[in-house]
Amino acid sequence: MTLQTTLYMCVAGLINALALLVYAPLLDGIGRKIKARIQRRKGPSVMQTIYDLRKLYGIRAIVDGLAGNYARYAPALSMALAVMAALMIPSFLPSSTYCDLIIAAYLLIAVTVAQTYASLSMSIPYSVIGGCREASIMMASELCFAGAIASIAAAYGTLYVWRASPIIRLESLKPSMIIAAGVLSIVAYVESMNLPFEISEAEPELAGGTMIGYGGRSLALVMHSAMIRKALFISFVLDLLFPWRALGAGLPGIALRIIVFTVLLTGAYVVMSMLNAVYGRYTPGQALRTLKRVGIASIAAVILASIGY
Amino acid sequence: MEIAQLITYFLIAPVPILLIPVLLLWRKRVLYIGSSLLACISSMIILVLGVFGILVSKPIVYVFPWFNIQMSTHPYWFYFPVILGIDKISSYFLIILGIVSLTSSIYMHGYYASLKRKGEVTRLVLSYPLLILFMYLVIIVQSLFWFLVFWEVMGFTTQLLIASSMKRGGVVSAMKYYLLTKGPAELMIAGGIVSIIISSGDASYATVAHVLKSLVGHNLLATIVAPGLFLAGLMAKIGLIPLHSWVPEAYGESPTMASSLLSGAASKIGVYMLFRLFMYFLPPVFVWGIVLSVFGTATLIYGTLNALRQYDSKRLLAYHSMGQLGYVVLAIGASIYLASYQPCNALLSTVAAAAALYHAFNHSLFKTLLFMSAGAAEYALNERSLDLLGGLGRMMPLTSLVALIASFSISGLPPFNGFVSKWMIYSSTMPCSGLLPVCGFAAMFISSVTSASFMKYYTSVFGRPAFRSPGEVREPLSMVTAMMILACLCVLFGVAPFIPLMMIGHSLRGTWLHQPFPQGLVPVINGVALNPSIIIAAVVFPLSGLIYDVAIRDRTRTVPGWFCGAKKIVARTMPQPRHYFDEYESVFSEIYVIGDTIHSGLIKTGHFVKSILQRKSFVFEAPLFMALLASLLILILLIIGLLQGVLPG
Amino acid sequence: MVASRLAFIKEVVGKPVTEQYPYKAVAVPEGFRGKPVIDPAKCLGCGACANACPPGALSIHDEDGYRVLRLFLGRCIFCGRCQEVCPVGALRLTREFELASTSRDDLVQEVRLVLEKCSMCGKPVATRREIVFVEQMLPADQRWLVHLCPECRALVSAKIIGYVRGCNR
Amino acid sequence: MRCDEFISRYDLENAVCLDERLVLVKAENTTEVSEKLLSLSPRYSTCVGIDYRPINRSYLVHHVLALDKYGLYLVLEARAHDPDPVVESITNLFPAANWHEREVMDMLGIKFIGHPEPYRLILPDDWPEKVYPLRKDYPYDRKPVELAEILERPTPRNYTVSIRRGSSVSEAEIPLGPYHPALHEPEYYELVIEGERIVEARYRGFFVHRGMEKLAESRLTVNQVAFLAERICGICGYTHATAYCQAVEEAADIEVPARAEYIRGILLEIERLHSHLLWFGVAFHLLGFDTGFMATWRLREKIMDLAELLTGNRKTYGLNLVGGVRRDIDESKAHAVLEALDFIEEKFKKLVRLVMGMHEIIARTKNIGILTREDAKKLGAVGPHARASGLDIDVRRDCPYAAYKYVDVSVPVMDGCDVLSRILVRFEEIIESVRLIRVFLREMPKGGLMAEYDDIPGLRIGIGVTEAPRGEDIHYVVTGRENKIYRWRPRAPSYMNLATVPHMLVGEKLANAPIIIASIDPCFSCTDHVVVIDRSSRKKIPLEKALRET
Repeated sequence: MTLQTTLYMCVAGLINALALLVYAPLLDGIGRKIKARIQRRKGPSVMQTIYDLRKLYGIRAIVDGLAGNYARYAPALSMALAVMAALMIPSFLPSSTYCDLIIAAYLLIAVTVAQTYASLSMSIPYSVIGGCREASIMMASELCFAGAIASIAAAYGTLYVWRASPIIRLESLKPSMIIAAGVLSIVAYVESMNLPFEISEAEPELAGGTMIGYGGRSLALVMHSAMIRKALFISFVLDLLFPWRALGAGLPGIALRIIVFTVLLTGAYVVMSMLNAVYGRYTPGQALRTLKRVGIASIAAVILASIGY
Repeated sequence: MEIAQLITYFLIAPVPILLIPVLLLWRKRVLYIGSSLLACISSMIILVLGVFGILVSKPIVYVFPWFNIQMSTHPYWFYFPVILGIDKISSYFLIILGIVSLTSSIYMHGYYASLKRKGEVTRLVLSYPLLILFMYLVIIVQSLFWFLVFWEVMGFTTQLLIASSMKRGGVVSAMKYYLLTKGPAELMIAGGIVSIIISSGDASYATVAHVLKSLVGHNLLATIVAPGLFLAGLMAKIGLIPLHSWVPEAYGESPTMASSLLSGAASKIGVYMLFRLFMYFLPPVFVWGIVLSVFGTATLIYGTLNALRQYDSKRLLAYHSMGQLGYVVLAIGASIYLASYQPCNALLSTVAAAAALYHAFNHSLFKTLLFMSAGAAEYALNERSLDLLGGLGRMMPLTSLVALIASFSISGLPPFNGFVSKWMIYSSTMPCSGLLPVCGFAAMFISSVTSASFMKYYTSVFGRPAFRSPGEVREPLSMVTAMMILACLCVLFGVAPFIPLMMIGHSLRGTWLHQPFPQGLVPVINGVALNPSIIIAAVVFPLSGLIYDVAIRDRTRTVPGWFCGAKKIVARTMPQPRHYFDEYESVFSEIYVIGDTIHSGLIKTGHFVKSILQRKSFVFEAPLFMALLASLLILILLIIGLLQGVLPG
Repeated sequence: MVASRLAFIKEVVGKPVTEQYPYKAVAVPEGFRGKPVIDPAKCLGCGACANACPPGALSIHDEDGYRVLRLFLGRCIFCGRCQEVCPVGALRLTREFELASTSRDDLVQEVRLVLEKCSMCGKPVATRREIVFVEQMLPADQRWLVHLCPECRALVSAKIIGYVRGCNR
Repeated sequence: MRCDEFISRYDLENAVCLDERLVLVKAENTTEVSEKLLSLSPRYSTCVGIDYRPINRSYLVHHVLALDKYGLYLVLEARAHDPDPVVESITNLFPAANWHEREVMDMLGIKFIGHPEPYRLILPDDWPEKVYPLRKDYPYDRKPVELAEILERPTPRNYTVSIRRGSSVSEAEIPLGPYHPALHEPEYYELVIEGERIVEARYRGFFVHRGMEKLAESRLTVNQVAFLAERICGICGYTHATAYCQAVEEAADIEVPARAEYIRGILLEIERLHSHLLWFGVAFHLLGFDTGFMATWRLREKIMDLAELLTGNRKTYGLNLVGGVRRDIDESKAHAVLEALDFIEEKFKKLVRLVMGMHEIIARTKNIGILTREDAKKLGAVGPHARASGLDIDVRRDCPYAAYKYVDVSVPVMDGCDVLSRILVRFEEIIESVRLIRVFLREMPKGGLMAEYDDIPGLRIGIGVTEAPRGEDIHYVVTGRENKIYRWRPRAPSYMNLATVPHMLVGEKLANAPIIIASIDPCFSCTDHVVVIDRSSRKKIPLEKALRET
């Protein structure tokens, strides 16, 4: 790998990270707007989430006084991890060509893990229960996620995202890859805290759940990193599903990619918030059971892929 | 004089550790300082020897000439000289042993204070140095026969160490260990060794390695029987299912240094022998690849999922060390599988082997560290149940910091060391066909379970508010130092993987892996190998530090938690760690069923142990078992002799 | 299943119903029970409303020659009983409901009516309006009685009766 | 059956008949009589303690029992004398009497011998001993003090209900309330959980005390109390007002004109529609299904507009006076109502059909929060809650009043005993009340709105019962002299239903707790209104001690 490519990777990664820092909250705002319109409300402006974050960043950090030391540091860590993931995972620009599935997956999970450690260290029962639910969901969705990744790796004999994508190739159609695509999109939906899977912050019983121990700037950091992670998860799935190389190389290709990617990402958010609006909330048991079914499908995908289908 | 020659004279250097028991004659302070000092020195020597073994090019071998039992000259009869020596692979494990024993010896000094029972210190001081010494000997011995002998003694001392706190639990688990790893397992190892010796005609590693390669394929004994028996025995030692049931008790009940030493070093000796057997003695045999991968996968699934259910800090860690060793064994199996199965990329088999060694090292580091942190918690609150621990984060900031690092490492979070080795395991198992992708998938899924279960461990020990204040708790300097060393190594091995990879690259020479460890695994920029974890570390640590510094540190306002306006005593409203993942366990109960059936079978063994225990103390049982062992050994010899007669070649 | 969700979206979706309330006025129907207002021109100060008012938002008392009817909207429950019982329709409920105010005094209405003094003893009898109102209900020859306070009225009428009986000493 | 027949059939000694549906039984030995009455399987309705000392130097305790299948109410009278009034407790015979008797203990200081848990129920823990706010010699505007010495006093263990099944090695208590997103009014549930499973549930209520009874008995006149009664509850206020007026009308034998009764009926049903739609919204919200919540409340808005059109106010209608109503419904209004009803019925049916097709909603309500028929009967559950547990009771049919005398009401009953059947019962009721409103509007006779009557006779007992949206709402009135009320005791339906909640919570998952609590459509302020004002700021500290002690 030459020096120019390295430089390009760094620059592209930085651009991606900066773009996501702003665009992820905006996407959240769009989602809120869509949901409001489905509920026949006018709803807040799409900038609302950004306003909220700006306000929260203005307030000094607040944290549960009885929590462990780690809880104070966690927001910073999760934010840093989110930014790292943004640098690694190709989103707007095809940044790092050697970002492999494992690293991407681990970085995406790491953000959640860093936050869950914190919410379990709080002295507030709601936060702890929320953390338990978060962890359980993570374990269950990781079953599906690992299955999808393993099947992709087995099917194309590589771990590099850019080599594996698009995982569904019309010239050589593999059933396992179709399952994997489905599983991936479901996991992305679940991991980005949508109903009916949004149980770790379930307002009726947990009164905010995992976030409850934080306020002000630390809350802003936690929320912001969660949004970035959500956007990244979706862009990771998009990277794998969409045939980016068909867009061609060079500047026009990149420009085209930026446009297409933005459209796809926003579209994904619109669809997700529409689904979000027409579902009730699962109990943890139901959510896990649903994910278990998906997990079985993903196991099937792995087995199919490993025997070459 | 050449350095290799020089070192041969130092092979005996760690022996002075045996002086430790003499210190019992002096006052307590002398004993405490002296013993840990001596242990440290000899651990240092072990470490140095290991490093030299890596560095020097020629293998260091030393044969005791005057120790040969000359027998008659019948073709099957042979002689066993004592051969001590250090080659690449053993030096790698010497380094592991050195680091673990060094840190736990430092830790020991602070830990003495929490040994209150009568005679506990004495028993510890008697058994601890012996264990270290014999582990050392088992590693450096180069003859299968003497390996068996030292192995026996090591097992015996291990058992003494486990039972050194004469608590009922400890003694029971010691008996269990005894029954499982001494009774059947030792017999199998003995059988394996004997059949190897018979088929190869010599006991020295060099010859064995040389001869077996030629035999495999057309000699049933050398291909199936010998490795099978050997493997079965080692499985018990490492704690693979179904021979695992001693692990949780032994690690859980024994004093902290014992458990850290056991899971940190003793289990690695099993791995060492496994590695030597399958990577040095035997050529890659497809069947063994499959067997090892399957057993490894089964163990990591079973161990980790059961760890999720535990609420006793040490037992949780014990189950996890089962799981992590499962990863190691899976990697070894994968390496054999890849080497012997054509469609796969042979380069990956090297990666897998490297991953095995790497993960073995990492596991020694963070598991020792975790056991030490659990020991520190026990030291502070004299409590092991996660339900009742808590709030140590405020009282023992350093301990909580290192425990956090260890938890992140074992969960495989980038950029810590666990991540790199796990990453290597996945990237060698996943992108190929057949069995391995399924194993890799299981491994990756399980690593998330690991992280969840360490969320539970860390937060319930160090995170939540304390239930009952332990008064003035200070973390002894020695303990902190020991843990700090390990934590630094965890970070170092994560951030700079090329250090261990360099060692591993050396150690893998002499195996049947032909191409050296590939730099190409990680992207190379202008010839510089660039591992992602370096980048991640370079971004995450400074960035998070910066954010913390700018946004949070000085400006944080701490407020009391919110309980819906019902002000409560915090301790009573906290959910209990033992119930954290109830939902998950009930939904995924199917996975548990298999393990539970195995376990219930092993419960019976436990009852048997109890019945023995109620009759006599385990020590008196030992000779009896030895006699039994010897007689069975002879029996097996006869059987195999007959077998040889029957078999071709 | 997906079909049902889509059907649901189709069912509920439509143009937003959010009302930009403070910026856009909200229409209330005829007969809405809003803020009560007292018409000082009509009020007699008879106190029937204060009598009927459940929360005691309407109170009545005399001070230096005046009768004061006081309505405190802070207590008012907008039941409209006052409107019902008022003999002259001086009290009626408007359709106004935006009563938020920064000063308590904005919620108070007061009517001060001149009190008629008893033509004999000079004690206050009732408000002048009330007296006028009663006068035109009475036959002409009795109207003068209205200007007396109850005690004097009793005294005078007793005297008259005694005089008629013709036994005055 | 008329009550004189009733008395003659079950020859009850010293029973008199106050009017055609109210029997008064003077009992020397309460338990004996009530044991005899058990054979009629009565439903315990309420218990009223009266300070009768100004009249005959004794206290009266009136247990009101409902005999649904006869359409009768039976008042069981027990006497107690100064200085320390004592009567027998009948809680062992009627478990539902538990709270009522404790309330009388708190408010009038009448001791109940043999009460299983004679703890303080309503008064705050810092209320001084031996101060009984509902006694006649206690001025209504006095506030108790002496907090200093009270804080010394060990606080009584006053969880209202505490159910525990199974045993748990390690327990964690999750406070649900006093201020919690799931509860829209200050109440306190303490859930002992293992992981997600609730193993024990404790309830503490009566935080929203407003001292209405005392106020009504001391300061207001008969017609003013009607407006106070309407303010007992923000949702079902009109039914309280109606019940009160009916009680007074019954006590004073006032004949309400038929048209007024029809108008009352229409408004009651409109109120029921409003209340049920509101509940549906809340239920959907608690199930995390906010779109359904919005959709339901859009329909509710229509009902609010109707109320505004008919009464001049969105919620507190303020239309009742003793003897009739204050406003008429003319043709144009009737027409508007009918139009709105068509719209609402059509939309709502479609909405519910769609929601019932959503698997997660069904999964979260089916077989959740089971209350068996036996428990429901034992604890005296009322209203849709009871009907969902298979108890076929509805005041509108069993003991008809207002316009229900003239039409027959169909009562939906389900025996799912779970949250789902509570939802379905309420759905059926919405459809039914739409039908009823149509019938009422069609058959409404011409005529006056107010009955002509002169002064209310003193010391007459009257009971007004209505079927509130949440169940039987009973107002007990003893009229006083010079146009006042001597004793007024309203009992809201939630008072009976709240006692059943902990029974439903135990063994469920934590995630289901909010919807289970909401499934009885609890109206806390309804329940809590009946007590003397206290300073809520003081309440926490002793509650703490109570919590720590248990």
